[in-house]
Amino acid sequence: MADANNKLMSMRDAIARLVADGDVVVIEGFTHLICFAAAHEIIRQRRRNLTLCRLTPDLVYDQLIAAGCAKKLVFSWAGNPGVGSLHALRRAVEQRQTQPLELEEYSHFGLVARVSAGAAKLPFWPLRDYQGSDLPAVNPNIRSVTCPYTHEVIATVPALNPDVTIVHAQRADTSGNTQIWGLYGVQKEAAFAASRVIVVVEEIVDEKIVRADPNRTLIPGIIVDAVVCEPWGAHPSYAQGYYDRDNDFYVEWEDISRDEAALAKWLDDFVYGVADRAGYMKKLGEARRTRLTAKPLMSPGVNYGF
Amino acid sequence: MADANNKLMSMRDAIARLVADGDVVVIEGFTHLICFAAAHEIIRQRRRNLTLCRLTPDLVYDQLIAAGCAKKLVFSWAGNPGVGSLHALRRAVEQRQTQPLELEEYSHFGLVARVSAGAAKLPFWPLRDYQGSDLPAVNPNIRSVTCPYTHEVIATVPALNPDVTIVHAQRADTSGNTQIWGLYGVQKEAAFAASRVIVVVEEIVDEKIVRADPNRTLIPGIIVDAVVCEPWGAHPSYAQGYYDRDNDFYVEWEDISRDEAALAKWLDDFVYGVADRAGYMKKLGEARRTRLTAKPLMSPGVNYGF
Amino acid sequence: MAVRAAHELHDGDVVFVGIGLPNLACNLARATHAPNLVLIYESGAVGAVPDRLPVSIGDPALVTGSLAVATMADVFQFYLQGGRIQVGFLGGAQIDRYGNINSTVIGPYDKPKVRLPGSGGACEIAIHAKRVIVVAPLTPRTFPAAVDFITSPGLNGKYGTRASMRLPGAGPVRVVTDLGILEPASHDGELELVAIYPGVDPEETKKKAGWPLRVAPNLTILPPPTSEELRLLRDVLDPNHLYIGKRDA
Amino acid sequence: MAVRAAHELHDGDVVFVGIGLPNLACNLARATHAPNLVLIYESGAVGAVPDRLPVSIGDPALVTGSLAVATMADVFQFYLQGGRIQVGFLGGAQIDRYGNINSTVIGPYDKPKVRLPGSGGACEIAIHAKRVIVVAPLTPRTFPAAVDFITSPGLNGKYGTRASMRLPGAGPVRVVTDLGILEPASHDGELELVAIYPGVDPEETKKKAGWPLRVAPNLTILPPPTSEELRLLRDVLDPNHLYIGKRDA
Repeated sequence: MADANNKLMSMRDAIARLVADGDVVVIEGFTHLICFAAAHEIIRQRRRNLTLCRLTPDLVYDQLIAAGCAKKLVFSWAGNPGVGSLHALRRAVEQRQTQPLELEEYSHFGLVARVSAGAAKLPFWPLRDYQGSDLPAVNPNIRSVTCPYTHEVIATVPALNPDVTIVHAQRADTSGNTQIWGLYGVQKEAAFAASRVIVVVEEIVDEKIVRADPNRTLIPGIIVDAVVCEPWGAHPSYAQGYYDRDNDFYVEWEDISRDEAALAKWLDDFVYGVADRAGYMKKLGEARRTRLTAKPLMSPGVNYGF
Repeated sequence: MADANNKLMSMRDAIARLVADGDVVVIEGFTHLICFAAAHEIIRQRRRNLTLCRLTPDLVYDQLIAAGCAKKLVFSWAGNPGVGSLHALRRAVEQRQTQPLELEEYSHFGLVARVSAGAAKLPFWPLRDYQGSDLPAVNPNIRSVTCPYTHEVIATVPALNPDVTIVHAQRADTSGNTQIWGLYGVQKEAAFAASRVIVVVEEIVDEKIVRADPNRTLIPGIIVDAVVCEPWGAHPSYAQGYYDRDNDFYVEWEDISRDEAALAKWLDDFVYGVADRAGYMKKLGEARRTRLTAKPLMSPGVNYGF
Repeated sequence: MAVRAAHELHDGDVVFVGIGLPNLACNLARATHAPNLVLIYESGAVGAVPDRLPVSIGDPALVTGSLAVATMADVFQFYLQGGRIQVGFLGGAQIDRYGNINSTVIGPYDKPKVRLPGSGGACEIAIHAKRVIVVAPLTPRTFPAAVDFITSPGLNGKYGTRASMRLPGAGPVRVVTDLGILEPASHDGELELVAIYPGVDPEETKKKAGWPLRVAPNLTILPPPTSEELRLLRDVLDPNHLYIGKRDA
Repeated sequence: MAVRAAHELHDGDVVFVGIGLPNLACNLARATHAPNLVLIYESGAVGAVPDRLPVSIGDPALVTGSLAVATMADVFQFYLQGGRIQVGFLGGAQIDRYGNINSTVIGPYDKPKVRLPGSGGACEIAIHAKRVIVVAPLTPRTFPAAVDFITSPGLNGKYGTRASMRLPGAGPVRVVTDLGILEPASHDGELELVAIYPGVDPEETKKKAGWPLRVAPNLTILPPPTSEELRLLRDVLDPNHLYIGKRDA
């Protein structure tokens, strides 16, 4: 990047500069910190033929699939957590359209191992998994090595090195030093595995805040290309300490996504119909915002003195 | 353990119950949080034929070697950090006594990989390392696998699963839920890799303190067998937020360890000659204690609310 | 089912918990006979004490006040593969006579009639957890003789036995249904009816599986849930009856 | 040497730092031409800004006020093996004509005359860092034609060239000594004298290596340290002259 100390840009610019048609894209966050704001901007900018990778496609990829951005999906659990199905995804798979969605399927452990290998720049990762399962039979990328010590056969998965990883976080400085608390998911591994990294945060903080508690930093600025400040950017997922998960919306999605027309209208209203995240939040309404805003529950500090 | 909620015991009991002659022992901590208190109790209880594993043997293993506790050393950098040599270790290697010390040598990355494999209960760990080095020629445990995807030859090291790992930390509750800040080293991996885990802390805290900031917990109580409260237990290394590294002692060790008689006298005075850590600290004197006590520099808290 | 599932848990067990009924069963067990149960969610929350019934396995209520938060790499490598998990709960769309579980597709994989969510952590939980407890309603549709796709290995099947595959965990040692409990026979691992709820007819129950369901000679009648258990479930743990109907309790 | 080493660093470089002179060189570079240097210590401190000269690479002063603390598994796997480190500093007891470094033993490995500390992170730094800068005094003892043990690979040797071994980093591209600077020749990777300090005699210098040291045709005379550089080193960065004598500056 031009200035190592200021990578701040708008979501529009970040997506325009760093996400291209045909890219392998990871928007991670396991239930926590899923960057819907970035997905919506990708939809607005009409990116196409993306290979979307995530443990849990969740609503965020169901929306990208419905909007026609996806060519392929790499995943390990494709449901609506606590609710049921992802209907756009199911339609794409069950009633194979003109251009069907390609699937590459793992278990959670397998996909976690793939991003770990990618982050470590190893070509594969070993794991004790898949014995007795049909998964290897439908995924030729699940292979094995023989241990040079015990001669056991150990399963392997190939490294996943996305063109771009988008990570949502609570806060970062303008250099991209990013701090996360609450659930980590595979955000760190996904960021280190990528060629380009976009960090989207609830708050930009002074470098002093980061340096006051370095153990909270999950992603160092040296691997970050763009920093976007997008409050509520993870809604309807959540950001610990900022806002709660919007479980009602996850339930509403069942009906919205079940009906193609309703889904198209939702995209028109909440994605195409708004200019940016601020517009989305305005449309969402003050009441929901108020209901979801996190209550304060501060942790005590620790002593870094010596 | 008898009571999952109270694993508290004295260092004497912890070593007596959990460290046996001939054990493979890991006392980790990279410069930070090295548990000298446990090593001194092992010396007092005259354990023998131990296989000692550590990235940096440091003074802690130089003392165990001098006291005749060690049969074998597994390591990656055997110096006195910032000072020079570990003379007890050098004597054992250079002027092969009646019972010479066996050495198994890696690089830091290699040994980090060994404990990572141990923690993951994998028989080996792959790493891109050792090409062009003589290390594999002197260590038959450094081997390789062929990547099932790229067919590259990747180096491997075998899992290290110690009988017992001793971890020093800032604080834990009585169930062994252990919180560390500052340098992590390989404390987490070494603990998960072990059959038995002893956690030694500066402070026992109420479970509420742990639960108030769960992201600080590095080692969960479910893998811990004993919790020992031993303030200043890491001296002359340090505990971030509690006391500084005693660099003067590391320098003094150069002369003490160079002379076998002086080293024997030091062991008599500071290890055999005291009953426990309290005795050691008393002998060390108030002045040094005061000089090393950490100044307060508290980090701000974060919001765990939702 | 929640009550029966709760009874399968021992005090001090480290449990890999899913959402819904398993979560409810764990909380019931903690509130009754197993106060030292340690709940671990694949999302990384360790020792969670949720102050509300979590709707997703990543609910913030699982993090706040927990003992530790682990990266998912640590959860799967150090906790699960590391052999630190005693109990795993699994459900599924199909469970066959040997406890193999399908949560991937109904119909052929390439042209599925129904595309299910897939494995998530189920495959590795079935392999590594010391004991697996399966919870599912006993119907011919849910318990066919053979599953369309093996997502998670059971006790026996086309790939061999757990012993021949050297799987670290014992697999599905208990299947808790709405009519009774199935257990694998020691000699061949086939699930058989070992216990029924009061008032359930064993002959009727035999017809609910897609294979000739064997009934254990020592078939036991399970005691009904205590009033205290029912009170906890209905008034305290699931006041909005999100997961329990009358029968389910 | 500290000043010369500092000149080898570019602004924005991510540097894997050792203790002593390299650390001093990094701080000098940060104070002069490379304010955006990011210092990473193998101990896990990232973006450290030590307010005192650290005596060990795990000094608490490296943690307090740093940008991040990483586990050592992450440091070696994600940062170093991950290709995120531009510059690595190495020293050694012996450096051969191809930049192979020995920090393991003097004499045979099994019966060493001197047992040195060993690799530490040196072997992997030599393999993965994009550029390696070696700092050592130029004497026949330190620069023999061949080393007793190859701890860290240089540019060429019995195992092949870096290209034939497909090593990710460029290896020791610069060797900073007390008399001048050595650089590997592009055709065979042999270290040759490319620059000397003012007042140093190249003919004398040639005798300081254990092999016939080639002198580059375009041998340059290095400018003396600026008074500002000397002031920073002596008064600010190393006030107690722990690492610099007069000559070393």
